[in-house]
Amino acid sequence: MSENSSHSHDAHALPDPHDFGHTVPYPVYLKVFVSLLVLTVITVVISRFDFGEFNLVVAMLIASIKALLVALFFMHLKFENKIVWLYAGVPLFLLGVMLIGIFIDNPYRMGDRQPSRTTEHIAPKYNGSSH
Amino acid sequence: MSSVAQHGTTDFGSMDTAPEHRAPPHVHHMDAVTAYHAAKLGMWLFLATEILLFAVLFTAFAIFKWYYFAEFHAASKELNWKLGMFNTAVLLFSSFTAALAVDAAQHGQNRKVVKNLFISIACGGIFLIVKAIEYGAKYSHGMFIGGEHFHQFSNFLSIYYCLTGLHALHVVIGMIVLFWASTKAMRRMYSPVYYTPVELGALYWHLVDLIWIYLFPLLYLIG
Amino acid sequence: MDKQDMNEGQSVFNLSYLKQPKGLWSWLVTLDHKRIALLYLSALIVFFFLGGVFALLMRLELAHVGKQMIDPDTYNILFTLHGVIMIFLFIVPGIPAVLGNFCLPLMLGAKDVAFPRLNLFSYYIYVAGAIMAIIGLSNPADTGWTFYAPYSVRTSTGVIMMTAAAFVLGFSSILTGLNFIVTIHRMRAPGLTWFRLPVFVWGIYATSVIQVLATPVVGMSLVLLIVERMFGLGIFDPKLGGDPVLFQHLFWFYSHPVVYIMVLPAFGIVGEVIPVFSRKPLFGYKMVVFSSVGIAAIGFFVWAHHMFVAGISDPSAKIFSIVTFAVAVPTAIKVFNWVSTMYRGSISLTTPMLYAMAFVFLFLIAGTTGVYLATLAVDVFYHDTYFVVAHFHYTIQGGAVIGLIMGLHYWFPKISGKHYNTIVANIAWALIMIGFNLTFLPQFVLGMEGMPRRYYDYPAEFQNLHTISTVGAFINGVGYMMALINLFVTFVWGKRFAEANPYEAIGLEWRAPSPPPTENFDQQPIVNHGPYDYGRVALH
Amino acid sequence: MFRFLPEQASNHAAKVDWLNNLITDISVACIVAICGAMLYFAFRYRKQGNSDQETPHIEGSNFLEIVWTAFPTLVCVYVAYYGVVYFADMREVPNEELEVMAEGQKWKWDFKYSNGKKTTGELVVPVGKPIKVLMTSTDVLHSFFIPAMRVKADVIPERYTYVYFEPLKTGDYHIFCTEYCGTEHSGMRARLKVVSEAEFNRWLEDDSDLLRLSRLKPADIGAELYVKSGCNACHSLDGSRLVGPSFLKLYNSAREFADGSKIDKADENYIKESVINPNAKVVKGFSPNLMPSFDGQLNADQIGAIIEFIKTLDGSSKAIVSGGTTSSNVDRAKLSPKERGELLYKEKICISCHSLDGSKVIGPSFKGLWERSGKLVGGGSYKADADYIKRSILEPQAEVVEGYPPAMPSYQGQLSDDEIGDIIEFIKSVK
Repeated sequence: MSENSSHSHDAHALPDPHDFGHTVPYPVYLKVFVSLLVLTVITVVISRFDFGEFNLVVAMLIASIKALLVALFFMHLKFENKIVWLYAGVPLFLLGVMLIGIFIDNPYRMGDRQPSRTTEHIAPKYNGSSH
Repeated sequence: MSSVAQHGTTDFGSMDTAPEHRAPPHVHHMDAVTAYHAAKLGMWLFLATEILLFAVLFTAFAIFKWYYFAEFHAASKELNWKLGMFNTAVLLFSSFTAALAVDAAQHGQNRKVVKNLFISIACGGIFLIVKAIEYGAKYSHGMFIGGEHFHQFSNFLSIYYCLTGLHALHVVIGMIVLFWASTKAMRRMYSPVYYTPVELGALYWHLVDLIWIYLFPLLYLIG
Repeated sequence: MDKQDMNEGQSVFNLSYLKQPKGLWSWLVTLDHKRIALLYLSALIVFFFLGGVFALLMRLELAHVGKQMIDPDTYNILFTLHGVIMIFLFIVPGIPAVLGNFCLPLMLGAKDVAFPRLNLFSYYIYVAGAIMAIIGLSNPADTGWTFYAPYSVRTSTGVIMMTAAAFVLGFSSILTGLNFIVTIHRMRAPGLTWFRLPVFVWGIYATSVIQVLATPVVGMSLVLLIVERMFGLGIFDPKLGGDPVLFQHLFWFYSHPVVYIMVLPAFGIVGEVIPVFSRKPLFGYKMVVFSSVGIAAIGFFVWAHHMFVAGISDPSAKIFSIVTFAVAVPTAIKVFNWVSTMYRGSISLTTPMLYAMAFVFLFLIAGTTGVYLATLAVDVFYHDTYFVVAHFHYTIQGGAVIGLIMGLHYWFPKISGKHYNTIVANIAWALIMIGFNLTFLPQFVLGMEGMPRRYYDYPAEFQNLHTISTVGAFINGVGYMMALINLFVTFVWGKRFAEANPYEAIGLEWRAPSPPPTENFDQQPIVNHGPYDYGRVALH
Repeated sequence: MFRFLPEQASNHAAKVDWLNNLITDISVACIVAICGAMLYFAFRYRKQGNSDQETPHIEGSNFLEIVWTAFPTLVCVYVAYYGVVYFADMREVPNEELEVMAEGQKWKWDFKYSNGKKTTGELVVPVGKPIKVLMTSTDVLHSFFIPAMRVKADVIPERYTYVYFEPLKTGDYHIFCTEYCGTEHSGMRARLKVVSEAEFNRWLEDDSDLLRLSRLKPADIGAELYVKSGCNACHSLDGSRLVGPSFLKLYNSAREFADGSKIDKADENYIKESVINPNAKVVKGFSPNLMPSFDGQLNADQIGAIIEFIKTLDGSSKAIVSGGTTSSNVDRAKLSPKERGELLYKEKICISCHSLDGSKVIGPSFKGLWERSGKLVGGGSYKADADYIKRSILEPQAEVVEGYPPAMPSYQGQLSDDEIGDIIEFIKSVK
C-alpha cells in the first residue's frame, strides 16, 4: 500500500504542485468524450437486434466500458494510488455478492410465485370437493 | 459536500497575486499535500457508499425483472428511449465539462472553471427538465404513483420511480455541490496547489453520470 | 500522592482539553476529537439507561405467566424500542464513536482526525437521529427492530419515524467510519508502519470499513420501506406484488456485518488490555490482526444464516451455513491468542484486566452458541427461540458492552486525568458478571425447551426460568449503574490525579499527558518499535 | 449434561439431538479448558509484590497458531457437514406423504385436509406416517414451529412453504408461531394431536357439519354467516336501525354517503367493498370506524353467499334466519338460569359485540368480566357487579368502559328483570 508519507517541509514555502493530482491533457478528455457518445449510439443501435438473454450482457458490457472510461480519465482513477482503487472496486464486488447471494435463493424456491389470495383458490384438490 | 473538504479560514495572500503563487488555505493540523490526498480518499469512500445505495436498487430491479419478466418487457416499451438517449448525451457532456473545470482549476484559470461548472450545472438542469417531461407524460397516462393505470405496470413502475427518483435527487445535490465549488472559483481561490473543492464536486458529478450510464440501458433499452 | 504531585496533576489538568477552551459553546462546536468523544459518551449513556429501563420493564412482565402490568401492544412496543435504542442509538456508535474518537488520533500520534468538522457534523447527525427517535416515541412502532415486511408496511404504528431515525443515524455511522479510515491511512506518526499499529487501531479500521460499506444498504432498504408505506409502491408487500424475503435479504446484508461493527472494537480493546497487565507482548500479533480483517471481510458473505427458515431455497441455506463456519475460525484464533498472552506473564488483576478475563469467558459462550445457530439442522429448531436471544446478548452485551466498559476503565486516567475507586469498580464488575449470567444462561435453557422469542405470554412450563432471568436482569442493571456512576463521580469530583503513563504501557497515547491538551502532543512522536515490546528478557 | 431439548417425537429429533449434544459437549470442553488455562495463568503468574517479575519476550509461535486454526476448522467442517446432511433429510419429502394445508392468519392457524375437512387451532395427524404441512399466510409473516418434531418454517403470504416430519409417538404437542406477527403473536398457538391411524381415519370421515353446509343454498349459507360473523349485531333484517344500516331492501337501493357522494344502486361491488373496507363508503348518519374489516376472515365464496342472502331481503317474505336465534322451541323452564342466560346471550345478539374468549370485538369481552373493575370514559371507575351490569344493559351510554366506542343500543323494555338476572348468571360463568 504505497503512501504519500507526509514529508514535513516549511509551511510557508509553496508546496510543489506535482505532489498533487495528475493533470490530463485536453485532447485525452476530448477523445474520451467522443468515444462515450459513440458508445451510447452503439448501445442504442444494438438494442434494436434481439439476442435473447444476451441483450442484458451486451448492454451491461457497453455500459461498463463507458463507466470505466469516465472513471479512469474523467475521475483521474488512473493516477490514484492503490487504496483508492480498492475502495472504488469494493462496492461493485459487494453488488456482485448481493446479487449472487439473492439469486442462488430465487430459482430454487418452492412453489409458484403468485397463488391467489386465499387457500380456497390455491389448491384445486381442496376446492369444494364436498361429496 | 463542503463538510468533506476541510479548510481553515482562507488566509492566503491578497487577491491580486496570480493564482499560481498563492499558498493553499491553511489546514490546522495537516500540510497541504496530506490534506489533498486525505480529501480525495475521503471522497472516494463517500462515492463507495453512494454506489452501494444504488446497488440495493439495482438488486431489487434485477429481482423484480426476474419475477415479472413479461410486465417489465411490456412496460419498458412505454418509455421514450429517444428522450433517454438525449438525457444520456446531456449528462455525458456535463461530465466532460466538469472534467475540463478540474483541468482549468489545476492550472489556476478560475474564470474558465466558473464557465465549465456553469455549463455542467445547466446540463444538469436540462436533464431534470427532460425527466420532468417524462414524468409528466406518465402522469397524463395515469401511470404516475396513485394513477388509475398505475396498477397495470405497478411492479415495474415502483422500481422505475425509485431508481429515477433517487438519481434525480442526486443530480440536484450534484448541481448544488458544483455551484458551491464555482463560488470559490469566483473568488479566484484555485491554483495548481489548491483545487480540492472543484475536484470533489466533479467526482460526485461523474458518479451521478456513471449511475445514469447503467440506468439508461437497463430501463429504456432492454425491452 | 504527595502535595507536590497533587498540584502538579492539577496544573496538567487545568491545561488539558477539558479546561481549555472554556464555556459550553466551546464544547458544542468543538473540533477536538476528545471533546466530541465525550459528547457522544454522554448521549450514549442516556440511551443505554433508557434501553435498559425498557428491558427491565419487559423482564418484569415476563416474570410470571399471564398479564402482569402491561398489555400485548405495549410489550411489543417495548421490545421494539429496546432493540432500536440499544442497537442504533447505543452500541453501533458505541466503542467507535467514544473510544475510537478519543484514542485513535492519540494512538496514531496525530493532532486530530482527518476531517474534524466532518467529525462534529457526524455527531450532530447522530443528535438529529436521536431527536427523531425520541419524537418516534410518541407513536412508537411495534414491529421489532428488524421492521420485517409486510407487517411493518401494514401496521398503523409509527414505523416511518423510527425507520427515518435509523436512516439518519446510519449516516452518522458512515461518516465516522469514513473519517477513521482516512485518518488511519493518512495521519500515522513517522515510523508507524501498518504492522506497528496497536490492535485497537486495527479493530477500528476493520469496523470503519464495515460501517462505510454495509450501512448504506440498510439505509436504502429502510428508505424503500418508507416509500412503500407512503406511496404504495409494491416492493416488499406481497399484496402489492413485492417480496418480503427480499427485505430480509437487504436488511441482514447490513445487520450481520453490524454485529461485527459492535464486537471488533471490543476485540481490539482486549488486545490492548491483556498485554499491558500481563507485561507480555500480544501473542501472535499478526494472526490477531489478520483475524480481525478476516472477520470483517467474511462478515459480508454470511447474512442469510439469519434466514435459514425464512423460506429461502435449500441450496442457498446450505451454502450460507458452510460459509458462516468460516467466521467461527478467526474468532477462535483470537481467543487462543489472548489467553496465550498471559502465559508466563506478570499479571496484575486491575479492573480492566478483570473485564478482559470476563470478556474471554463470555465470548467463549457467545462463540460456541453461535456454532449451534450456524449448523443448519440445529438452527431449524433454534431459530427465533430464546436461544437466539441469549446468544446475541452474549455477543453484544457480553462482547461489545463489556468491551466498552473495559475500555472506559482502561483509558479513564487518560480521559479524565484521575484514578477511579478500584474497590467500587470491582464490586460493580462482580455484580455485572453475576447478573448477566443469571439473566441469560436460563434463556439458553428456555431456547432449548423451544420457547419462541418476542412472546408476551408463554405456556406455564417456562415459568421458573423466566423468574430467575428477571432477577438476574435487575442485578445486571444495578451492576452497570454502579460501574458508570463510579466513573462519573470520579470524573467530576475525583482528586487522585493520574500521571501520563499509570500502567507503564507502550503506546503513543500514553506519551501524551493525562488528560492531554487539545493538541495532544507538544512535538510529533516518532515510533521505532512494535506496539507490545513488554518482555524485558528476549528469549532468542 | 445440558440436555434440555423437548421429547424426541419425530424422525428428525434423534439426528438433531445427536448433533446438538455433540456441539454442546465440544463447546463445554473448550470453555472449561480455555477458561481453566486463563485462571491458572492468572493465578500462577500473578504479580508478586509491587514490581513486575521478568517476563519472556514471546511474540508468538507458528506451530501453536497452526494447531488452533486446524482444530476449530476440523470441528467446524465436521459439524457443518452433518448440519447440511440432516437438513437435507428434513426437507426430502417421501412421496407417499399425507398432505395437510395450513393457513396462518393473524393470530390463528387453520388446517384443511384433502377431503375438505377444516379445523382451527388443532392439527390432527396419524402416527408413523410422513406428514407434509403445506403452508401459506393470508396477511403477514408467521412461522410454523413444532418443538417436539424439531421442524420450523416461515409462512409467507402469496407463497407456499412446507414442513415435513414423521411423528413417532401419539400425544399432544405445542405448535408455536415464531415469526413476530402483531398483538397476539404469543397467543397464536395451536395443538398437534398425534393419534393412531384408525382413529385418524374415523376422525377424518366424521364430517357432519360439512355435509350439511354443502347441501344448503348460498343464501342459506349467507343467513348462517349473517349470525356466525356477527352481522346481526349491527344490521337488522326488519328495517330497524341498530349500529349499522338495516339489510332490509338494501340490494340495489340508492345510498348517500357521509362525504356527500351518492350511488343509485347498492350492487354486489358496493356490498363486497363495504365488507372488506367498511370505511371506504360510510352511509350518511352512521359513524365510521365501527365496523371491523372482514378482509381475511370471509373469503370470496362466503361474501358471495352473504350477498345472495341480502338479495332475498326485498321485504316480500319474512326472513327465516337458520342457526336458531329467533325461533327456539326449547322449553325455557327446564333450563338453568345460566343456560337461559346463554340462550339470551345469542338471541339478543350480545354475541356480536361481546366475545367470550377475551378478544376485543366492539364491546368488552365477557370473559372475566364478573367482579372486574376498571376506568370509564371521562373519568370515574366501575366494578362489574350485578347492578352495574343491569345499568349497562338498560342505559349503556351512561357508563362506557374506557377504550370502547359508545355503540351499544339500550335494551330498555326488551329484557325482563329475571331475563337480565339469567344473563348475569351466564356472565358469572364465563371465566
